[in-house]
Amino acid sequence: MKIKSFFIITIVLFSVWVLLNNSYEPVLLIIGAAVSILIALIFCTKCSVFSQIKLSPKSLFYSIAYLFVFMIELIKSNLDVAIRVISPKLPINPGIVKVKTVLNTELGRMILANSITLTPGTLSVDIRDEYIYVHWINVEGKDIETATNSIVKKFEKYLKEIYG
Amino acid sequence: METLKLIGAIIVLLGSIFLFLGALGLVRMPDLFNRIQAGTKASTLGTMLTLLGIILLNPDWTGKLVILILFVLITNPISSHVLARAAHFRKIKLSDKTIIDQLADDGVEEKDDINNSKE
Amino acid sequence: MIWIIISAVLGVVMITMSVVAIHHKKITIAILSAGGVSLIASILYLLLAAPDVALTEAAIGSGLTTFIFFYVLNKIKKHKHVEE
Amino acid sequence: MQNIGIEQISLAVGFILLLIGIWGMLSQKNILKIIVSFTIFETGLNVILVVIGYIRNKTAPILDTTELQTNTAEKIVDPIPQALVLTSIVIGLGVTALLLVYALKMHKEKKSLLINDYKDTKW
Amino acid sequence: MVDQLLNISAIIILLAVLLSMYRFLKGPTTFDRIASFDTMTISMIGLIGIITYLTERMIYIDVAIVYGLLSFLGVIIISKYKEKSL
Amino acid sequence: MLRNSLILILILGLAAIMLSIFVDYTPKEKLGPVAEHYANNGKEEVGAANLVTAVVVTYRGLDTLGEVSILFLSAAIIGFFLKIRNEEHSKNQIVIRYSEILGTGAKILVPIIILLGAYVFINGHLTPGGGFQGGAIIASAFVLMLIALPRPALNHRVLSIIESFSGLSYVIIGLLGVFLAAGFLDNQIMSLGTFGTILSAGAVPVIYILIGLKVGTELTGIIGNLKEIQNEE
Repeated sequence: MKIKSFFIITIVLFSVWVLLNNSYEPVLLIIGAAVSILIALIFCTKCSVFSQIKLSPKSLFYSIAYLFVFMIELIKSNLDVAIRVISPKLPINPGIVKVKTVLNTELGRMILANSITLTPGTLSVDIRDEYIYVHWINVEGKDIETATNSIVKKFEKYLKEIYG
Repeated sequence: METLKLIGAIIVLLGSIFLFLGALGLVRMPDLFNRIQAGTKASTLGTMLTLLGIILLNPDWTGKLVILILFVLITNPISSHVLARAAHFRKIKLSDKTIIDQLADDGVEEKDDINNSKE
Repeated sequence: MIWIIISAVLGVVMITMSVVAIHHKKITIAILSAGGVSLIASILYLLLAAPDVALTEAAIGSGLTTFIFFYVLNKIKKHKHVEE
Repeated sequence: MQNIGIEQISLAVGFILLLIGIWGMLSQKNILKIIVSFTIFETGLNVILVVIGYIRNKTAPILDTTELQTNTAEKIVDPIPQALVLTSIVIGLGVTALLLVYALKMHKEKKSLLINDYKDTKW
Repeated sequence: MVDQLLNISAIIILLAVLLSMYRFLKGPTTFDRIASFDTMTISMIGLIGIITYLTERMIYIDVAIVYGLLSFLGVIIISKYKEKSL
Repeated sequence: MLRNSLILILILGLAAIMLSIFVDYTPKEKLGPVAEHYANNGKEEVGAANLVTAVVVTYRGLDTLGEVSILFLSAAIIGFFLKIRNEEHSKNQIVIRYSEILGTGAKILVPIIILLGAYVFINGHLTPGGGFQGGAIIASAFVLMLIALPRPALNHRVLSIIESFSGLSYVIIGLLGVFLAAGFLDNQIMSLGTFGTILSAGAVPVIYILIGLKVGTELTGIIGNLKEIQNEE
């Protein structure tokens, strides 16, 4: 498990290095590999965050699908905000509701919370055990099931496949 | 080539309009949480679109701009989450239109730092 | 022309923020505004063709100075709380 | 004044920041506010120093394109004030940190942040 | 044409900065000011991008990356201070 | 009231002086002689694409050594001020409201930020930035770690070992310049390499890496000391 985490973090750091330098000279690649391995050795001997990713073709497919769903939601959310801001009457109906999630890995929960923050009219305020508290700009239902169905479900089916 | 540049410039313009709408939302919304919502969403998409347009304008700079876009995409929601959490902890008044606040009903949970370390 | 407009707006924002930094009652806002003055100054350096200085001002002048301010302020506030 | 450029505007901004910083340092009573004014003073000073090295229509002294590597002196701004300002910012951080820790110590002794309460060395 | 569009975008971003500045001056609570500070700095990253294109120096993007990092950390640290858990 | 009006008079006087300077200000048309020498010969003499780096590390290298020692001195004085009563390390920890999202974000971001700092000081002779900026970015990564994670520990021994090692190496490289090249801190003790690639400019990248490590550990030490006193009493 540790070796997998170390491997993934080295790959991530190395790709960040290559993107930053924007060139493929062998000297640069060697220095980048050395620096990435050094940082991964010093700072990530204990971290388990990256070992939660499932490496399989299916999860890759789901990640790409998730990215598309997320982009569409992000653009919808911005149009929504734009309409609300421009309209003179400010049609808002805010409240803080509680939703339930079945994800139990740290990385998956963070990505879920970030996605909730960037989708139409919702902002994750707090996260406790399996509940996420969400500030909703236009509350449609006060009980947990309704809120969960309309806020979380659309992302969760993808994230469950990727992070378990 | 010229059409690509024109498309890039239009995307930059679109991004700047979203940034402007975000700032407008910041001014017009009635309470803090709605302001944070408007500010975060619009400024994230606005910055992403602006940088995307610059990638189209000059494809040589792709690497650093992609890093910057990913960075904004990760950090901006986190910072607004932390801000909203701190504001709720300090009991900032929600606007009068608010109909429900389940977090306040569940009470403040004082967590000690020892229990939470999963390592 | 565009450069003059950008630098003039940035200058106005900087001066307003520095006045806020000095005359606001809350010390938190004062420190935040001082950090903001530094951050905007770094864009001004960029316009003045000094990217090295801009990077230094963003990383050191705005970043670390603000962090040290907040750590010290937090310690002072806690001390006061114990006293009361 | 038809040839007004960003250097004049930046110089004016630098001078105004300098004056605001001096005003704050002299008129404020709270010691943390005095340190905040000090950082603003420093920012204004750095802006003025950078403006001194600026030459209109020339670019940053970093020769990363081949076009800049011939006839360099006609294409770049002055690098020396920039190097000095870099030094000044770093030392400013050290001085600010020292001032703050000193303020922390004083607060521990006197239980007050107001400068009027520190009367020991006044004569 | 491209340059004119970019100039207009830069001016719109400056208007956004001024609007956030209004909220910064007026905002009733400290948190409103922090939120407006956040929006202001994020908008400035877009401004740096436009400046980079107009001056055609790629190296300025480094400044934008560091800028984004520092504004994020500033917001985090002041929120944590207000939350009394620094 | 009298005091305020005196200050006002002082400010007005200074403003008058500055106004006269401002009116007389004429923008520069061309570089001064020293800067012109640096601009035309810097490429052959130093080999660094970033001329500001060339001035900071080589032409004005002694000033940089002084700057690093001032920073070291201030870090040491701060440590001395704060560490004086560290023996009776009382155990009433403050309650930290741990946020899971921020914690996970910090775990992802800290290595990337440290890599960014390393990039800034390794490429100091080609792109903007250098040792001081890279060190400050690394210190910011530690700030994020200290804020976000529940119980981080800084190992001050390792920090001081890295700091002393890099400071010592910096001075030794400077002295090598006296024996192998033209003078103290001369960078031609190694070959200059091809202009504009990462292995160019002789000893400049090495010096900047050492400065980066030293400044990073010093600033991290200051932040760590400030963090530790939060838990006392």
